[in-house]
Amino acid sequence: MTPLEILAIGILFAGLGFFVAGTVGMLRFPDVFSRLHALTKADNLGLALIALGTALLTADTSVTLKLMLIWFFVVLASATSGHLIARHALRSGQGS
Amino acid sequence: MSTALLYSFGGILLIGVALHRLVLTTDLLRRVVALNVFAAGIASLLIAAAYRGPEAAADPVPHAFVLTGIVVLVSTTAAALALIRRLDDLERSVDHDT
Amino acid sequence: MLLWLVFDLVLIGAIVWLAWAALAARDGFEMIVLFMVLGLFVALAWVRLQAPDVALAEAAVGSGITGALLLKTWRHRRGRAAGDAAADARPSRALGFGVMGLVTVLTGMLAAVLVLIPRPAPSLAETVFANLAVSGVDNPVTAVLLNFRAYDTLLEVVVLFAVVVVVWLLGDAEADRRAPRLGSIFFGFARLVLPVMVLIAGYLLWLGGFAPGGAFQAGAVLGAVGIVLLLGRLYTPTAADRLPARLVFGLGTVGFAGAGLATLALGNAFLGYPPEAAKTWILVIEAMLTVSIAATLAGLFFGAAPSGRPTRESDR
Amino acid sequence: MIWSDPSTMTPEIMTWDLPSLVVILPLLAAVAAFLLPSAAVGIGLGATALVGAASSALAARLLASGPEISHLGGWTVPLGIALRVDGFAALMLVTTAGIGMLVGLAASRSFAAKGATEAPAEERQRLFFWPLWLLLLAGLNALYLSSDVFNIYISLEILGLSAVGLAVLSGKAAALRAGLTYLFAGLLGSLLFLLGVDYLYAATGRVDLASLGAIDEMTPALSMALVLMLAGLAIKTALFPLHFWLPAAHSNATAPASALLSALVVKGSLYVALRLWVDVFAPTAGLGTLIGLLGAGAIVWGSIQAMRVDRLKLLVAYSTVAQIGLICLVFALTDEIGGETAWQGAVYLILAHAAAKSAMFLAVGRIAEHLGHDSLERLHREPLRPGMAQVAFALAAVSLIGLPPSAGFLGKWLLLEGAMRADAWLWVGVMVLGTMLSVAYLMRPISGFLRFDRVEGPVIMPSRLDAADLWPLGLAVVAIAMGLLAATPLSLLAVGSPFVVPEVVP
Repeated sequence: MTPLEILAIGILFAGLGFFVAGTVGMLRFPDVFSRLHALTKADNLGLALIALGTALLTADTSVTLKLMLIWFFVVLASATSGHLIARHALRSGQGS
Repeated sequence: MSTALLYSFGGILLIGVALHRLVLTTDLLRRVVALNVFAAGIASLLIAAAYRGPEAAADPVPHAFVLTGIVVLVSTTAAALALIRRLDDLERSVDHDT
Repeated sequence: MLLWLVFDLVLIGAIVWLAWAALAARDGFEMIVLFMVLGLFVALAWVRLQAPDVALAEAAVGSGITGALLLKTWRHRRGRAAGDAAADARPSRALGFGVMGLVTVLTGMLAAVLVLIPRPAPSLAETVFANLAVSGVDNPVTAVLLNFRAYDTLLEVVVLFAVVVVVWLLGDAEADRRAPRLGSIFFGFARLVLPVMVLIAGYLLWLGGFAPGGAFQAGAVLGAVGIVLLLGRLYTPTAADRLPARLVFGLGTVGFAGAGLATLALGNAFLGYPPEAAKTWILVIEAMLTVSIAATLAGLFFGAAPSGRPTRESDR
Repeated sequence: MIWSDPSTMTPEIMTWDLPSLVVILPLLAAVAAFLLPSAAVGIGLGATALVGAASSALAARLLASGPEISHLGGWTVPLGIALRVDGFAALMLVTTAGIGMLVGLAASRSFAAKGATEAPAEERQRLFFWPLWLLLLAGLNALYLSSDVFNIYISLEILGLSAVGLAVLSGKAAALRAGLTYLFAGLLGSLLFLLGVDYLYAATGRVDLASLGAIDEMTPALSMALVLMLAGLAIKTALFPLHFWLPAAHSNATAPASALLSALVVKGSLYVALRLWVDVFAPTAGLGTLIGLLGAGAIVWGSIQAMRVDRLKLLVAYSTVAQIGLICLVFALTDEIGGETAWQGAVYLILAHAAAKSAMFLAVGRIAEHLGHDSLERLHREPLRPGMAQVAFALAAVSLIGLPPSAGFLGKWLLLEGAMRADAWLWVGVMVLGTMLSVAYLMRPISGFLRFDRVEGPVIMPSRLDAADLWPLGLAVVAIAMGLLAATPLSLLAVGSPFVVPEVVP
């Protein structure tokens, strides 16, 4: 295994850690807002790390570009849907 | 056991779960979802039948069948849901009248 | 190999569990969300089984658009406990066990018969690959859908048209005006994402000639664009849109059937494209289908013949 | 064989691809009728007439030169899809277009534009009937010509969706509720059929009927596929005890829609079942007996329900359940000695029932229009007697009961003869019982028509002959006349009959 591969696998595991943290947060936190907080933040970072690790493993420019695009749009979508869920929860008084 | 057979069994289990709920539920929306799960099971069986190992290219004919089936199913689902909504409006207006 | 087996078992287990959980969920919203997740997992399984074309369609249509339609209906019926298990008549214990027994016998028989099929079973795959070179496209699934079995696809487009007729017969555009507004952040998101989605749809259509993709996937993505437009009130159909809408809904059927009549006029069999120009014929038909499918899916989400005059109010 | 090539010696129409045209024409017309609502009536009637003409030309061509196969896209089976026309298919094409024409003429009057006084619901019926009927016609024609199980599945879906649209045309809550049950039943039926297709393809790698028919050995997978497909079709055909959706769906629709649903839609799936049973799969005796027993159950149950209900429309709907059961007796007889005769009888019963039942539903619609209700209890108390509609009902009843010289008589006679040749006295008994039961329930409304002793005040007969009564009357006359003019249909049915050694036509 090359040092690059070891680095990539390390990054992948770090990303996995953030996903686990986000999931635990969603299951354990008490209300909609803090659950959203856990999910959107941790998962976005987790996805970034996994995309980075995969990009290092493939070492292909076009794949790396696609991965970056995927990450960008997921972040955009999760920010918007997070906002919509929070707004709905706030208005309908289901926040807590 | 081959991968195709494994996924076929998964499809059959989906069919079983869907039929079980379909018969027992009286809720219209849940019936629609159960029929959709049933269809997903059938489609999984076809996709599994098309799989011919990691090296060989899969059989494209069942893939085309499933693509067609997906579009047909979303159409029928849309019709069922439109009926449910219309029926709901009518029942609501009857509730208001009385 | 053991790793793959573990992966397969976990994935199949997750799919079956999700199906059970969705159908046994206590409230309707939970049921729909779990069903949508199930669709994504099923799509993942199909990627694993080397069916990326179908997986794409399942994720976009089976999970996405069906989910949107279900959520719309759930919202419409809210307050009437739609989909809630509480609204369900509780079956008696005997009935529950009886049905469970019958279903077990049926699935057992289905599985047993499947095991008895001798393998490798015959298939049409070799015939398809042998004729791929003269079909005009390199993606075998597209070749089956638009050339070898194009008549099936024509009838499938007719199904979409038929359902639009039924939905327009039933729908009530007024009821839809009660839908919630989604606010400025969603508006900004839509403005950023919609052009990209249109681009992706075009890319998928072009890709379908030689790689996973095609008219149905592109149509589904484009249909999602329409749903986002409708949801964000970026576009509100009015009575004036009825005729254009009818035209676009009919475009798929008329275009496809018209192509068939044109081939007859050329002296070929029905839908028998001239071999040297097959690629062009297929691409033109696919382009018409994409637009028609997209409009139909968005129209089904709207759920009625549009009525009323254009409104000037905006919620930006 | 250049001398038998019809294109060298016949007019131009003999070279046209008529099988494709009878599917495409109604499709294009359906879109046109949806696009131009103001011209929908003309488009609908014109397209139906054209399809009828094309079907008749096709039938004439068949009588002259035998069954036809057109390979779509120029691809031969098993890779491509072929449309196959034999006598059975051509007979169904002609009957469907003919009945559709008469029902369409009736509908063009009952859904006529009423100008400013028109309610929104009436406007909807007027606008949407035509695209739905044309889609139904396209679906049925596609089904008749299909020789590919997956293609049958999609055709069934077109049929099912347009049928649901027709069933809910009135927009009333009862019709919508019945329509939703119908949609669920139909969807479950087509999914079961698709599951059968799954097993067929997994086991044989084929979906075209020609390849499937060439397989002699019934493996477990093939048996499973056959059972699943027949179960799905049984739901769609409303074979007892899977008929639960039919009475409500057929009795709550508007009269022209009920006529089409009962005369044509249930026959579509029955046609497929019969074709799979006779053409494709090797005889499976036990399964045939089971279907026959279900048919016997349908006769008894449907008749008893028809004797109990208090609405005329519901009685006619339950009679459909019983009649479907009668036709399904053929499944128990096809592999016996008199198989071909019984099969001819069943086909003739399908045609006879289509004509008689559409006449009956239209007549009931006219009666209900006159009286303002369709309650059986009050029929003989009404001073108003819509004469011609009652005559149409009675004539249709003659064919349904099977009195000579009606088409129903001929069908029943052939079916009986087939059963007697096979010494299948059980089925003979069931048929006799069914005939007696049908007399019993059909006499309920007819005796109501004829009794005047409970009428308070003078009896009023409509003096003028209303043109709207002509269409049910015409259909009823067809249901009788097809018994007298049976030579052509029967010789058409013999073209490409599955019971003789098939002749290959290039």
